[in-house]
Amino acid sequence: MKEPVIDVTPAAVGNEVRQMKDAGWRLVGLSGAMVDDEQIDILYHFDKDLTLSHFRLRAPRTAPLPSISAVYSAAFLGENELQDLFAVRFENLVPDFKRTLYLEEEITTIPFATNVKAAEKKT
Amino acid sequence: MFDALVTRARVKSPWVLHFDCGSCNGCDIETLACLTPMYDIERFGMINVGNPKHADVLLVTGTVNHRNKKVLQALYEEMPDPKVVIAIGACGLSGGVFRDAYNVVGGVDRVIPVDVYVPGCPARPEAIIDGVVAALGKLRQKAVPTAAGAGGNGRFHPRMKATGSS
Amino acid sequence: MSNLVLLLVVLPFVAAAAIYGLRAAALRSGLVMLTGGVLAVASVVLLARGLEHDFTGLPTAVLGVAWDTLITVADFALLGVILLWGLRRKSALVVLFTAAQLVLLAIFERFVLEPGPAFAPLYADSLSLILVLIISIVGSIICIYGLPYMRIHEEHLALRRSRQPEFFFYMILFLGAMNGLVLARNLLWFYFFFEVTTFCSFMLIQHDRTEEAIRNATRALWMNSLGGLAFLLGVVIAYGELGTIDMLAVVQSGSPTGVLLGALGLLAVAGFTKAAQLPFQSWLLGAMVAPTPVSALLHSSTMVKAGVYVVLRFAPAFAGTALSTGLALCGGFTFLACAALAIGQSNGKRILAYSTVSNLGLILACAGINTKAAFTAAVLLIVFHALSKGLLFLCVGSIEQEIGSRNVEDMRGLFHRMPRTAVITITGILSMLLPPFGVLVSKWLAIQAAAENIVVVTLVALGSALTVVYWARWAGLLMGSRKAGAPWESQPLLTRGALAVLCGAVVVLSLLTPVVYGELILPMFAAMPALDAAAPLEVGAGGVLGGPMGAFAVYPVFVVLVVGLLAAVLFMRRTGRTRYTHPYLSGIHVGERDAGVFRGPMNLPVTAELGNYYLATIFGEARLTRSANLAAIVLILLMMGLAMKGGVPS
Amino acid sequence: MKIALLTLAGLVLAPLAGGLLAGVDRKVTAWLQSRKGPPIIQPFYDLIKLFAKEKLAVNPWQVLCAWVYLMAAVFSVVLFFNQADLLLLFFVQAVGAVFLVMGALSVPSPYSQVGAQRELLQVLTYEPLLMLVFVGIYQVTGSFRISSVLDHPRPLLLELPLLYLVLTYALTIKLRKSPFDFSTSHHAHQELVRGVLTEYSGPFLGLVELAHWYETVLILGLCALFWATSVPGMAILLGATYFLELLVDNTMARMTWRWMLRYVWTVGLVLAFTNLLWLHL
Amino acid sequence: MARTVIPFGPQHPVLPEPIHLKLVVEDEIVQEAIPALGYVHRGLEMLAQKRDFHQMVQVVERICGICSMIHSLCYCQGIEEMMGIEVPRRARLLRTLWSELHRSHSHLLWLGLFADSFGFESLFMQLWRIRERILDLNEATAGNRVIVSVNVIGGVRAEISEEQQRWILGEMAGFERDMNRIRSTLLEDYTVKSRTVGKGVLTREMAYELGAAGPVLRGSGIAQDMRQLGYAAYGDLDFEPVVEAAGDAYARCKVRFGEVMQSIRLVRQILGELAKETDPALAAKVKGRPEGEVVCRVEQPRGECLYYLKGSGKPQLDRVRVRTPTFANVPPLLAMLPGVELADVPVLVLSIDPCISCTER
Amino acid sequence: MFRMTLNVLRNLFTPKATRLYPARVREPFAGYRGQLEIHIEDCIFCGLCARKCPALCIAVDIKTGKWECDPFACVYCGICADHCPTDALFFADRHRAPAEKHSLMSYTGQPPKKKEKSVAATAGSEAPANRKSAPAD
Ligand code: SF4
Ligand code: SF4
Ligand code: SF4
Ligand code: SF4
Ligand code: SF4
Ligand code: SF4
Ligand code: SF4
Ligand code: SF4
Repeated sequence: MKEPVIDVTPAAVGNEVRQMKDAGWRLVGLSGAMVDDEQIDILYHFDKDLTLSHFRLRAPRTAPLPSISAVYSAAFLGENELQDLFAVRFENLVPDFKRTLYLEEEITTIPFATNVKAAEKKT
Repeated sequence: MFDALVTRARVKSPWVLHFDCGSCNGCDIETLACLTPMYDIERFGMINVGNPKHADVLLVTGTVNHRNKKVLQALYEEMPDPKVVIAIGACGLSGGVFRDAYNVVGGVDRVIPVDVYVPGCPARPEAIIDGVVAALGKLRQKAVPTAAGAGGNGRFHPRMKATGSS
Repeated sequence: MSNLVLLLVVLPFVAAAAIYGLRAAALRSGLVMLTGGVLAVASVVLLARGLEHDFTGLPTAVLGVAWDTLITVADFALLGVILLWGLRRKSALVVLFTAAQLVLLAIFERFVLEPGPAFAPLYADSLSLILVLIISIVGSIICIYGLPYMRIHEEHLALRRSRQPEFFFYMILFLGAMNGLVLARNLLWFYFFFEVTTFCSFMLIQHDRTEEAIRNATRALWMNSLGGLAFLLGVVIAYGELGTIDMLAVVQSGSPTGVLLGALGLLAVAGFTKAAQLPFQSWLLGAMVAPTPVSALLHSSTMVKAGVYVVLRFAPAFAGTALSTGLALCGGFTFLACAALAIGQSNGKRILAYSTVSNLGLILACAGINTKAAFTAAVLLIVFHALSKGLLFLCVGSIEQEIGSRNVEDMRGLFHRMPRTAVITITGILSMLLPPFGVLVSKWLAIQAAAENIVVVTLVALGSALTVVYWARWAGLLMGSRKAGAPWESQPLLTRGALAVLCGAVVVLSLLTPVVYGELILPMFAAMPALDAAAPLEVGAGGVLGGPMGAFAVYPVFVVLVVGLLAAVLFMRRTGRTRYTHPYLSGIHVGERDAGVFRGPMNLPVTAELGNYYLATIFGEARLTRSANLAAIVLILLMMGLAMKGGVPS
Repeated sequence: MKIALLTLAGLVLAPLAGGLLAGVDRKVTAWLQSRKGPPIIQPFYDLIKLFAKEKLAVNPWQVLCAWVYLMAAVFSVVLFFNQADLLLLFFVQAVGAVFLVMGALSVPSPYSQVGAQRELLQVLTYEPLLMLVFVGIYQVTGSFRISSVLDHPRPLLLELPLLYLVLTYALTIKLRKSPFDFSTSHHAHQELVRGVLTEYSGPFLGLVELAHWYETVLILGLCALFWATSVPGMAILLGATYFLELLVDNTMARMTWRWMLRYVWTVGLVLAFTNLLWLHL
Repeated sequence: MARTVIPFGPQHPVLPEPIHLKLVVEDEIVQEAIPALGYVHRGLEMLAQKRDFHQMVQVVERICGICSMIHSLCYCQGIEEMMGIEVPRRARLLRTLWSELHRSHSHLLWLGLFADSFGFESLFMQLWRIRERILDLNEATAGNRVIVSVNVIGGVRAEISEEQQRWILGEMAGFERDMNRIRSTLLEDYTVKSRTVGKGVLTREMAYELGAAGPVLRGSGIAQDMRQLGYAAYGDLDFEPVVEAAGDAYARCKVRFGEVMQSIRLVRQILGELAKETDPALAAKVKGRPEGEVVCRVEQPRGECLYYLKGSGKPQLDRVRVRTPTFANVPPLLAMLPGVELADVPVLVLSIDPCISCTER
Repeated sequence: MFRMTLNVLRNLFTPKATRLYPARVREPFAGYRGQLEIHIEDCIFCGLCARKCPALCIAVDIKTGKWECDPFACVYCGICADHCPTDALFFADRHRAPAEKHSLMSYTGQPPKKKEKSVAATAGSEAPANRKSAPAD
């Protein structure tokens, strides 16, 4: 990516994101991608006056992650989507659709984590 | 005589319910365009009623997915007989370009019986009009299921012989 | 004849005393039913004897004491008791108004009143007779309904010691007092009975002795004491002008002076308080804490009618004066304002209460219009309102005992639980708002009568439209579906009987409107030379009530609508082939057909709750009451002021 | 005999006229939108079709209410043709209005319930206005009877022009045209689906539709009273009024009932009052 | 006060797309609005792992049928950036032209639906009638009315002949006249204004904080338009973002109306540039396979659209992630619903120009 | 309101915009991708169309000479026709008619005998993806 990418840790992401917000950055969105069978990349895209900047949070998919919905309330949609598609879990996410944002019971696999059954669905 | 009148009225007054069953909007806007001055399907007595209880024709666009299939089913059941279903666009017909996506069940006919299929991506308004005309032929044929089917009842329905279309 | 009067007025007093002494429930019930039966029969017989009675043959004394003296003593005693209650409740207003009455009465009796020409203290014309019928028949039905009601009521409250003797004591006592009131010709007697009703009402409102009940009862007491004071003052001033306490003499005095108009105005104000007109409506609203039979009997079908009765009685005396116009405006305004306030209510009894005040306002407006047509409208409205409203209160009482709420929102789909009561309630509600029911005939007449006065007719027009809102939505939400063959609700026989009889009476009497008019109301005008000459209506062929301004085809409308309704019911019954389905819930309904549940966010089931609009920002009490009261006070002051300025014809 | 004939006329001609008018309405609306539009007799096809559909309902009360609505509408038209009392006629049509609302309320469907509440607010809006129109007629002719209107030598329009405007407000509300089409609209592009009519279907919707035709005729009849002295005058008045309705329908957005209450009550009452006052001058 | 709970959607006549809102109203004032999505979710981002990166062009194009061409444009630009492909200028100009045609037809469609949301049927009819002009242009130039499929990686598939260019210019004149005729109704009519002015106000701060995009953001006074990034040929064109300050439904409507007029001006500029462009090349050659990560943004009619693409040298991409404008505008919508009248709910829902199909993909 | 009145009145007095389809059919624009068709005799069964089709709706069997396409799944994008080396695939400018039943477009032709090998070889190798990216028409 041509824009700056800042690596953040799960412990620090809340703080860092808040600093971005205080510095006047707009949260454009969140993207998720599997790095390998365990690790997930969560990218936070920020914009200020048409320039982009990204955070990269790399963590095991199954570990609970902190939600930034308390900082940017609009992040709830993106985080819920990540929960649906990757079965990651965000803590203190409001509102938490509990993996029902898109998915019905009929989908028993985790869409983007191939070969993993959605055991933890229905939490 | 009476039968003929009723049949004629049915064919002349198809009220449609349009359900966007997860379409990309392409087919929807073309369906909606049918209502507008250029195509004006009200010429055929068609009204977009938006309420299954008033509808005779169900227009379905889009791919069926696991969530909306329940809605589709419910809407179909809430329509009074006789009714016809038109599936519109590659998505409604088969799932189209998304056929193998994980949340795609497939075409409309996976959930409810479809009378007419209108291909296209999106199906252009003329194609939809053709589809409606074909559906009216079906409607003309539809004898009311007196015994069979959940909702069948015949008090107001003159029994009709399936006289074949047009 | 005199025996009948004794039965109607004195029997209830005696029976009440007996009931107070009786602790055995069965005996008490028997006595209540017996009294009720006797009253009903006596009233009918009295009617059968003719339309005009001048009870000259009445014994003037009992046990050697003159009736007049007896009444005077009782009066002072009653005022004393009220004063004591006032002290006990620490209500300065009650004490003030009652003490004022005591003093005024004492001065009047001792120093002012001089023996004049003798006249029989009781008198009945068809107006009185109509009220006697309502009191004795509807009142008795309500008392009888009260028997099972109070049993259950006390079960709910888990009282250790039944307080029913006291309850029925006041209920029955009240019937006698009401009969006395509407039969009185001597204004002091009139006043005495007026005060008895005040007292009964007070005792019955505070019957449950909850904090709220006590507070509201005290409010009722001071407002009605104010009315009593106004009444007494009116009588005294009228006596000063005319030198008589003969009601008929006052009514027929002709071309009143300003002072006399002032007196009549005071009497009207007394009527306003009793009829809970703006700005006195709050006591009636508060009275709804009383057990429902009380609301039905005192606060809708009878006692509050005493207020309009007073005004109607004296109305011919001020026909054509500014007082009359003022009265019409006050009444019309109350009609409108309380109809608006009713829209803001979800508590069934409060809706009924506001509607009662509103309708009484319409009656008073008619009294103010003061033509024969208006009078007819007023009397018809008294009759039909008493029936319908009595019925509705009983319905709400029964519903409340079954579902534990008097909030109309909780009555949604009541047909499911209480099909019979629901149907009766719907009938009752419709009888308040649609043809062919009697209330509508009176409204029709009222509008015609008011048509000359743009302001009053506008008030009435707006008011009736508001009325439609709160009734229609209530009736509609009672409907619902029920499984075929499910059993009807069980109810105590007396409850069911009372509801059925009243409901039947509403329907039958509506059909008989032309008869009621021809036989009861028309003769009344003989005694009212002050009013316009022509008969307002003629009973034409086929039950058409026709006048110069229009015609209401009672029988045809009745036949078409009722037969039509029955036909519709038949059709409905024959909808066996109909497929019953879910309501439309955007395609995501789940569960039972009639449950109205849908699949909401997070796939959770959500009930599609339903709620009426109470439009608090437009019709809420908080929004309206203050300004409405202010406006009413201004109107009343204006009315009094105009009246005092002396018989300026409007 | 005369009564019987007039009654028959009301029974048969009114729905024909109403249906035809609905057809013309749709055609002209289409033209105003540069569309071809359905055939003029389209409403009859619709009605026949509706009656031939499966009977679908949520509960029997609905059915009852639809019947009573129709009956009241028919009866008020019959009363009109028999030159009855305007107030009586008004009350009878109110039966229909109330039952329509009750039918909608009997169903546990938020759409029809909200529609019913809005319908009530519409009733609340037009009822007093209609009543004042009748009062105006009374003040001019000295009676509430239609017959006396017909006997009146001059068109009422001359004396009650503002009240005629007030009547057109009521007409617009009753015809469910923009800006007052919020309790139910002719099609369903509305937040309430079809409001009070959402839960009616098939033959029961047909009943309501038919009743609506009768009502249209009734209220246009009321309009016609304002130029009752000449038949061409009547025709011109009705034609112009109806065209104006269509124009208004096509040049205005749907408003909300809060606006309606505020606007129609003030403007309507002021107009009515002015007209009544000037009668007295 | 009595609550009424309304299931608004998924099938609802004023919502052309299936989305559900659980609305709690009292006296028709919205107290609470909770959304439920998933009725259009197909899972098509996953298809990137089943189709090669060329085929994906057609798939992303069908994320949404309204600004379909702009989706594929963004995707193609992302891939081109990743693979270092230089797109011929003619292709860039043509892409821009079709983008603007899409913007016009999308905005017209929206203006019509917006009119219908407050029950102005004839205005809806009028606007959709005008819109057919653009669809004819699409069909004549690209072979389909709606989903034009002109983009391929490296350029475009279709050329616009000179004759066609002249015709487009003529159509633009007619289009402009039609728009001017409708302007006063749409922007000044009393009934329209009373249904839209002051409805669903989103302050500048709220809009920014909630991450609003496109006309919603610009309607709240923030001049941000991804076209300013200068992608395709926008860098060569002269335009300013259309901005309104009020932040209400009316302001959003005004922005979109302004953008239609802006599109007309842009199309004229592009046609002028096209006439000057001499290189006939329409597409560059594509060699190799995409590898690396890229984030690419374009301005769709509904606002900023962001693609995150990740490839690892296989014919299939590892990840295609689309963050669409409606996705960004849903939180602002939810913020403006409480407190409004029920009748305004469709107006406000429409005012963000929702495209659920791209929100859920 | 006044401006809208002018608008609707103009509509009333000018010809209606409605195209009277199906009574009158408009001349299609050149290049409209109405429906996919094949001159099966030109097909060399290279399978390129099947591999390029984003909807995966074409099946080509070089052994039996069968070319099949599912018109219900086809999204009319024209990619297959773009890539067809012999231009056997083309688009008719009339939209595909609605159907009451699902049916496949199924054609049998003569697979080239001699060239078979080289075809297979090239198909298997990395085909230049964008060889024919110029407009189809
Ligand atoms: S068929 Fe094509 S246009 Fe229609 S919904 Fe599917 S992808 Fe969209
Ligand atoms: S529910 Fe009724 S009966 Fe029971 S205590 Fe309350 S008022 Fe009395
Ligand atoms: S409801 Fe919608 S479709 Fe029907 S007339 Fe009104 S705007 Fe038109
Ligand atoms: S916002 Fe909607 S119209 Fe625009 S690209 Fe996304 S889906 Fe298509
Ligand atoms: S909101 Fe826009 S994109 Fe979505 S369905 Fe409506 S018109 Fe189509
Ligand atoms: S047109 Fe597109 S979808 Fe249809 S067969 Fe060809 S490549 Fe496949
Ligand atoms: S690409 Fe052309 S030649 Fe090759 S198989 Fe397909 S149709 Fe036949
Ligand atoms: S080289 Fe490729 S494209 Fe050419 S004929 Fe052979 S398979 Fe077809």
